Amino acid sequence: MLVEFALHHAWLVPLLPALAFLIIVFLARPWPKLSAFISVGGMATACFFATLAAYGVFTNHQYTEHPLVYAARWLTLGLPGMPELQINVGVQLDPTSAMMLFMVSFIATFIQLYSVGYMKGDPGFSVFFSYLSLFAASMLLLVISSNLLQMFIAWELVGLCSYLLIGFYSHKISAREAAKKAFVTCRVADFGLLLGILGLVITFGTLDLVELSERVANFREYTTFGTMTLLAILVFIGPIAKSGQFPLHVWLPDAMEGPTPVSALIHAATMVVAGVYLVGRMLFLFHEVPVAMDLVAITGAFTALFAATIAITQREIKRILAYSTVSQLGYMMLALGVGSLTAGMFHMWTHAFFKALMFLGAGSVLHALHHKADVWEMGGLVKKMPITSWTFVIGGLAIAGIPPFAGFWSKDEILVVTLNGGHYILYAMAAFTAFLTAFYMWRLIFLAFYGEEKPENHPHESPWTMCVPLIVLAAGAMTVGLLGTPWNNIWAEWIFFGEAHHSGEIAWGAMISSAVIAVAGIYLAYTLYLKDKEKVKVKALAERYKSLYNLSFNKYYIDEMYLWFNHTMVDGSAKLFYLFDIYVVDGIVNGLGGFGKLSGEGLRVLQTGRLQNYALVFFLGVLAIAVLMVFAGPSTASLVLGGVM
Amino acid sequence: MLENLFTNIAGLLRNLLDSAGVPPLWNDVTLLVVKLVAILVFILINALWLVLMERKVAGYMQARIGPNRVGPWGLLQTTCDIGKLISKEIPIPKSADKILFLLAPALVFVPPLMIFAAIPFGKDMVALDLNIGLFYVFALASLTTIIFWMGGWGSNNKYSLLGSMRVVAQMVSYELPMILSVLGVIMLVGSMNLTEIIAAQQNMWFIVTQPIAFLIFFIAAVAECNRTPFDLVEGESEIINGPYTEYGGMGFAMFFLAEYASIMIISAMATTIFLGGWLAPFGLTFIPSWLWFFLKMYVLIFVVMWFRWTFPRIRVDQLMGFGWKILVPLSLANVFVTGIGMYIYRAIGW
Amino acid sequence: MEKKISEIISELKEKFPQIKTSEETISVSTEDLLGLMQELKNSFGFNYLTNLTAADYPADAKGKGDGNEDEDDGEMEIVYNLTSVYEKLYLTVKARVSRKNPEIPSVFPVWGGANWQEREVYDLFGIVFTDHPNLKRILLTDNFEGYPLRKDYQWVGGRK
Amino acid sequence: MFGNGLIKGLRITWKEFTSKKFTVQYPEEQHTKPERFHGRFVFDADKCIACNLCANACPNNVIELKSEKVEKKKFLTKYVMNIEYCLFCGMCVEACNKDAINFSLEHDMSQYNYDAIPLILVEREAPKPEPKPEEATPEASGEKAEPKVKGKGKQKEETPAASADKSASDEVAAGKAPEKEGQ
Amino acid sequence: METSIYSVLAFYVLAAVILGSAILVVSMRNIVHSVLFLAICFIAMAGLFLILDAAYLAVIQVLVYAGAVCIMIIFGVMLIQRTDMKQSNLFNRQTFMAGGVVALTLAVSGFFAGTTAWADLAANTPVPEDSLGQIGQLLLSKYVIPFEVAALLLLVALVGAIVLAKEVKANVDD
Amino acid sequence: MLTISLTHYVVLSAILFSIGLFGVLSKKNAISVLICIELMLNAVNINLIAFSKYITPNEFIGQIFAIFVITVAAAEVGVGLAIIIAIYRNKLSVNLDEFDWLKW
Amino acid sequence: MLRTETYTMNFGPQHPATHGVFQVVLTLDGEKIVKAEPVCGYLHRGIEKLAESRTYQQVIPYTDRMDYLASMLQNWGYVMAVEKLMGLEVPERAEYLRVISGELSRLASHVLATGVYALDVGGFTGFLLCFRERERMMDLLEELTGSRMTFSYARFGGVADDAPEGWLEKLDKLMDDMPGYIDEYDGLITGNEIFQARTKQVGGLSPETAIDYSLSGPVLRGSGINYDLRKAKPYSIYDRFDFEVPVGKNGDCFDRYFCRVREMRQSVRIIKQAIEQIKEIDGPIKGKVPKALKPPKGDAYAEIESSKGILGFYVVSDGTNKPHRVHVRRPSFINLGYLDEMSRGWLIADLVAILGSIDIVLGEVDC
Repeated sequence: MLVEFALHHAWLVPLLPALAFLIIVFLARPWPKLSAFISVGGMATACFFATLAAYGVFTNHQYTEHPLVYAARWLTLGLPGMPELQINVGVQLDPTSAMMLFMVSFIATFIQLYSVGYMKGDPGFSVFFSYLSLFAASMLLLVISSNLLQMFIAWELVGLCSYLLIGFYSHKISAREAAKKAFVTCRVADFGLLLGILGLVITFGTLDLVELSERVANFREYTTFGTMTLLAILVFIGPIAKSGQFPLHVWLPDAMEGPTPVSALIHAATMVVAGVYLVGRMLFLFHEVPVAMDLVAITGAFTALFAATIAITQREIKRILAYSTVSQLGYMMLALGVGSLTAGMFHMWTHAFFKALMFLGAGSVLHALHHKADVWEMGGLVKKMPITSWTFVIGGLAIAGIPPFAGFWSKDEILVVTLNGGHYILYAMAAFTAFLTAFYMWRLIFLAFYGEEKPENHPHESPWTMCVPLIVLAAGAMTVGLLGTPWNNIWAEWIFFGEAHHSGEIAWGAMISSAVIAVAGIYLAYTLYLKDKEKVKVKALAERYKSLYNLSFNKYYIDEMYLWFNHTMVDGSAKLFYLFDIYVVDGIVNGLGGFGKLSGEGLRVLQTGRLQNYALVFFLGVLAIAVLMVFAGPSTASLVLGGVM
Repeated sequence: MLENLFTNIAGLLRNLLDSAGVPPLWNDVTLLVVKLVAILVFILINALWLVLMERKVAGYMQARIGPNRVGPWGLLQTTCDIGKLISKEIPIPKSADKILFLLAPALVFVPPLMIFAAIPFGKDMVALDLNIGLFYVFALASLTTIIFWMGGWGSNNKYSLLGSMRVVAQMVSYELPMILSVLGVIMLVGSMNLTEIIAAQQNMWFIVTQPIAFLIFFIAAVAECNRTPFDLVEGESEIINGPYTEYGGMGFAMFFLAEYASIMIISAMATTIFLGGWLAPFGLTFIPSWLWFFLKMYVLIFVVMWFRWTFPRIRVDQLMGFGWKILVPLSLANVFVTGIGMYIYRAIGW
Repeated sequence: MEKKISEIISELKEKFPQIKTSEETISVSTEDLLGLMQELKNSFGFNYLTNLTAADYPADAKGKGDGNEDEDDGEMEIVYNLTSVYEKLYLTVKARVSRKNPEIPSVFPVWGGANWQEREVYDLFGIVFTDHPNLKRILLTDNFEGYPLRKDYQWVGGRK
Repeated sequence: MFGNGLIKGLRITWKEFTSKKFTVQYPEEQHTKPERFHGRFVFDADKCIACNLCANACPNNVIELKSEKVEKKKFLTKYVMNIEYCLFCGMCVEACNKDAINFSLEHDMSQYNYDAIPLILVEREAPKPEPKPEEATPEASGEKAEPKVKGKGKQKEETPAASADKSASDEVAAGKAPEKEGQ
Repeated sequence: METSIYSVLAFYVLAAVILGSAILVVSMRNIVHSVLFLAICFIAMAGLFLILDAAYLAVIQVLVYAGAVCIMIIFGVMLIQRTDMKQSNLFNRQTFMAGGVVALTLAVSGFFAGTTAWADLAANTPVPEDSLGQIGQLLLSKYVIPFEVAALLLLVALVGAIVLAKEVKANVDD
Repeated sequence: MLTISLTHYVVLSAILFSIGLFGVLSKKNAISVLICIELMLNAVNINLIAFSKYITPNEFIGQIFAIFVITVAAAEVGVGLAIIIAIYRNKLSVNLDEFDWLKW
Repeated sequence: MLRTETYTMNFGPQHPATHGVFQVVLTLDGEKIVKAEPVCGYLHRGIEKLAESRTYQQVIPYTDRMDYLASMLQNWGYVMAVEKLMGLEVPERAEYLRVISGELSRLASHVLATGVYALDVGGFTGFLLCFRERERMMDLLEELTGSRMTFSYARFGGVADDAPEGWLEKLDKLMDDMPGYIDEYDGLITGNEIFQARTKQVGGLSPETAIDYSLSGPVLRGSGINYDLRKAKPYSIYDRFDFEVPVGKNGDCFDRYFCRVREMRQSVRIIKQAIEQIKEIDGPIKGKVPKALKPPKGDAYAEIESSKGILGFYVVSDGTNKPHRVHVRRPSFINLGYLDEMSRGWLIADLVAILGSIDIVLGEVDC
């Protein structure tokens, strides 16, 4: 009965964090502990409901075919000559959204718990929790949206929270800049998404996902293939920025200026995958347009490789993780682009666990080292911070793709579907990315946790509120992948697009090769960074390929390119418009003004400035109109009045 | 027998008039007038008695015994006081606004009288059973503000002016949480009829289901009738006596008695809305319903007095802050929580 | 650190050679007064002006002080009792003004506590404290005539 | 936290509400007054030798005393206290060597008329042929136990105090103290 | 529905009170007295609403107009108190002109009021008993957007009034 | 003349409106003008409710409209008074004759 | 630029919260105080002038009438000054009696101050309950001296009378009850949140200002200055008792008030010790005093810690039996001198709280 209740009241899940947000903002703000309690409590309750709802969905196969949708009428818009557009607010529960609902609320709960320890003593403690709650609320709203407009609202709310949380340390200039950057970048892309949504509305006349998917399937009744292509690409622009795809990925690494739990929650586990989720949700649209699919796949693959090459040279721990995130998001996009919702979502699912784990681990390290971020300055932390280190290592194994950790299965799934789809170049890129991933991630681990201890550091293990999430997530990173092993692919039975995957033959070759690639990457990292105590080889390599190294270290100068573009193009055109404005527009306006001024001088006498005088005349006018309307009839009156006007 | 004492009297009167051949409409009007007069007399006598009760309570709480000279246990004390006050001259300050100055004490009893007409004192004992009874009560209660203000302004005294400014500010800002707190009850009952509100408490008093609302209502009500700790209006150590500073004789007495009348009103209201009105608890129906009503009312009156003789007075900015920053959000939250609770209650359907 | 009162007095004697001293008491002229007081507060920690009052010594009165007696009208003496709150030292400073022209610099800039005390002395003795920010009558009404605590003040009225 | 102190206050008032009252119903029941109570003066004219010590000790000139000379001895003809000015400080009682003036426990001294305020203790004509006024015995000196001892001591010093000049009061005031050592 | 003599009587009495106090509101020389007559006018109007079977509006009228608006105006009067209170509410220079316009307005509107044939359905359709519930239903369904807009308006007015009337601390450069 | 028809109410409303209008046009005191505006709004309310009763007794349109009018009136008084107070602080006067800033 | 207008309001001389006949001319902006000008002198009786025409002995009753709430201490201060002038010795038993009666008087004064302060912030019950205890003390003092308020108890070189039979036991009983009573005040007044809200952070006074303005007593100690003459310069026999000096922290109204409450407990301690010790001492209650009280020419200044602060007597002798000049350093008067600055920017209600926390007695202010 409780499951039933949860299923039919899934809107409670976003509502509870939203309530927590309101309560904290309006009532509990002066009492940090109370705020944290409300926030975590709200989140935990939401997680409870989400778990129930997910349980409800995953025990009932009917929802895979027919999502559970219930909605309330919000607006009815009607324009003359067009069919009435009804906009609903509602909940759509199918396995995909149920999985997301569970994942987001679960991870958010633990990250909030983690934040209790991490943010202790911060002056903005309560505010931070209110933001986290608001974020969770909007993300969950996004997940359960049954409707594109609702989803877009949540999408923007999520962006707002991201902005608030990145800029949380608003006393730091870099944080403020990063927040602005994230906001602006996302806005640029959201414009595309908004256009796409509008286009969909105009074309198909509905915003409900279910209805839309039905109509899209028969899109030729409504529109042409060209339009569809355009729409698909427009819709894809939104996820490009939100999920940090090339070339709009630039905000994501900078977003690490926010507190670490934020990085973990937003920029690794939940918000950034919103784009992937959106693409997954809209896969029925992309599916109709092969060009768009290819675009998605290529963007994903390129982003994955591109980000991985940057990550190998970065020095800051969170930055490495950030580029790794970008890279993994590229993986997911790749999977979606080759048409496998299963693989994409599966990677998203596993990635959420191990990446959140790694970010939290990084946060724990930073917390212990008083925010010293450079991995070269760490070392040997495993002795002082065993829990953090070992959980981090688990995360590293998972992301590198060592069986049987979670990342292996999902990554393997992606590689397999890429290969099966016949995208060999993409496969090669993905495989190489996998190698790089293992390399840079273990580079990080070897540098930070092993090797010699640095005497100037005095690390210590973090409090229990920080350790418990780490352990739980580590357990997750070890096990959640088992849902989707090729032998018993429960995952694919539930989450798929089109036809359900049948766990048929096992692609042993791909599986073994990806494991080997991972091991190779780790071994390379081991030789370069752990065995070689003086790091001679590394330095020599960097010296030898200095230009390449610099290119990678400076992130291919993409930020600089954007800057240059802004400076030259935008400023130049602005100058041009300025001149036009000064001479042409102002000239006209001033000329008219001069005329007005002269005539005004003449009429000035009539103006007494006294309100009651005006009112008097005004009422005389009203009387005149009334008399006119009655005695001369309304049409004459309007004629006369029209003349006066 | 006792239970229907008053209804029987009313019925008797009606029959008497009927048999005398009075047309039914006039009959109604006569009865209404009789009821109203009875209420007026009741309020006045009760207010007199409450003054004595206040003095007794104060005395007892201060290790004294209070008035005990006039009549047995001092029962006639206030009567004598009123007699004295009536016989005194009402001094009118030279620069006072005479119309307002004299009108204010004359009008001050009108709103309480009209409010009491709508309160059910017992089973079938209500002079005016209004559909929007609760709202009617609040509407009339808000009128008192003007009257107090008239007195303060008319006195043309700076202390009075300050006092009347405080009256207006305080009453306006505490009316809001008071009404909002009752909203929860209205939601639960689905009606603003006081009789129905009482009937809805047959099983459980609303003080159980709406404890926060009761608290807010009671605090705001205490503030509404300017009692300690919210007696800034007449805070004698600050602004002497506020709006009544210049009043003497019967003018003062009217204000004084009106204060007790308003205490009675808020206690009666709280009883009706939250304490089950005339309903007998634990099935103790052998005590007549109207007696229950008065019992509950007097308990609340005693609590109000108890407050007065325990608490210091809060400051004017704290008063405003408390009203706007704590009570109003709290009452809004209460409405919200009540709504959610009702929804869940219905959704789960216990 | 801690100084005996006698040491302080001898130190003062070096700085202000004109002053007359006895045990715990210093007599000073009106010119030196402000300088001495500032010195006392700033260098010796006499941060607390306990008491400030005056006494009238007319020429014909018996209790005429031991000061100079060439003024035919006598003198008035202003007495300052100083305390060092932290070091628990006590010192009395006396200054004399002539009755004909009773003027003395105010010590209000040194101790805020002199404010009302000087007003009181002004009110009852008529001694003018120059540079006092608000030298008005304090106990008596503004239109009161005469200075009641002077010995030559004649009071009219009262019970027979 | 908020509310605790309020509830505690309510509890205390409730406690007072139910506990014993302190009120004394004045005219019916009265506090017992201490022996030393400074009430209305009582005067034993027989003891008085009209030495004027009391009048001089008085800070406020309350005592109005007249005497005539009869047979070498002073005879008290008038002893009026302008009680409206009296501070009830007890200086006169302390000054009296003969224990002639004393406080009583009578405290209600309000009068309806202004004229009635002065306390006329003695007002009489001086007798022409005066029989010798009897010396007060210690036993009859008053209702207090304490002054008995005082009276005895005072008799020794009686003679020097006979003159009525101002310095006498000082002497007596000072001289009274050692007597008490004997108690 | 039968209109009894009492309701006719009540109408005339209330109309007289309303008009009389309204005239006094305008003609009083002391603004405070004006406000008081305004309150009386409002209360009488509440009575009129009762005759018109609009009990809810009658109560609202008392609560909002007599209880809040009047008090707010009183507050305004108090905040700007002048010593010459007795001459605080005078007529201005265009009084006669205004009188002319008003007479004209009255003539025109009276003419229309008198000559229009109003559809009088009252005789056969009584007002439903549960008017309050129905108004509530309507407000939150059919008229929900105006309702919300009104709420917004009130909020904006609240904020605006606070901002406007807020005491401005003396600046340093003042 | 024993029934009260709609005309009665309309005429009453017209007279009340005219009184209010007269006040608005001819009073010096800004607050007084505000008061008179309230009178005019009330005149409108009488009309609305009378129409509601006499023409559409089952639909309550007039009553709902009146509710909105009351809301608007409350807001108007609040803002109006705030403006008057602000002006008063500037000019130390509420005399409308002295406010001729509406010209340039 | 928007502006507001100020107006003047006469707070007193007939006002319930001025504790007597005292006026503050307030300049107000709304309810906020812009300027508060104290006007005192309504009760001025010229005691200093009167003293010049009285003998030394006759001045004692006049000192009663200054701080009539703790007149025992006033007597004591004056007597001490004259004793210092004449170099008189005081017998031990008399010193103990002075300490006991003086502390009892201080207790009575503080009890009243506490109660009146409760009344000032609106709590009437606290006021009357405090009177209940004060009544018991007054009864005891009446038994000792014969008067309820104007005791005139001290004499040069001693006290007027010895303690009557059984008096010390009664006093001991009262002192046993006293902590319970004080707990009651703590519960009813001190702990009350409304009371704290009214007094905490109100009328703050920094230690520097407190010293600069010569404030004394609980007002000074409330600001955190540990300066109590009984400890700083132990007069009489105060060095024989074990007690503490309560000191506040923020110098706000609450601290000043709370200093008094804690001082009451200390007074109880002192009295209990004194009762213990006086039982051992049997001796005269008056020292050897010359019959003609003519102090030598010269002056003397003596100060004691009265309930309101430092009470100083400056006595000048010209060799006759009448003082040439008597000046009283009245703590209430000097403490009141800072009222204007202290109350600026607060509300009227705060002025009442501030005035109450200074604990003035108009008889002393106006002298």
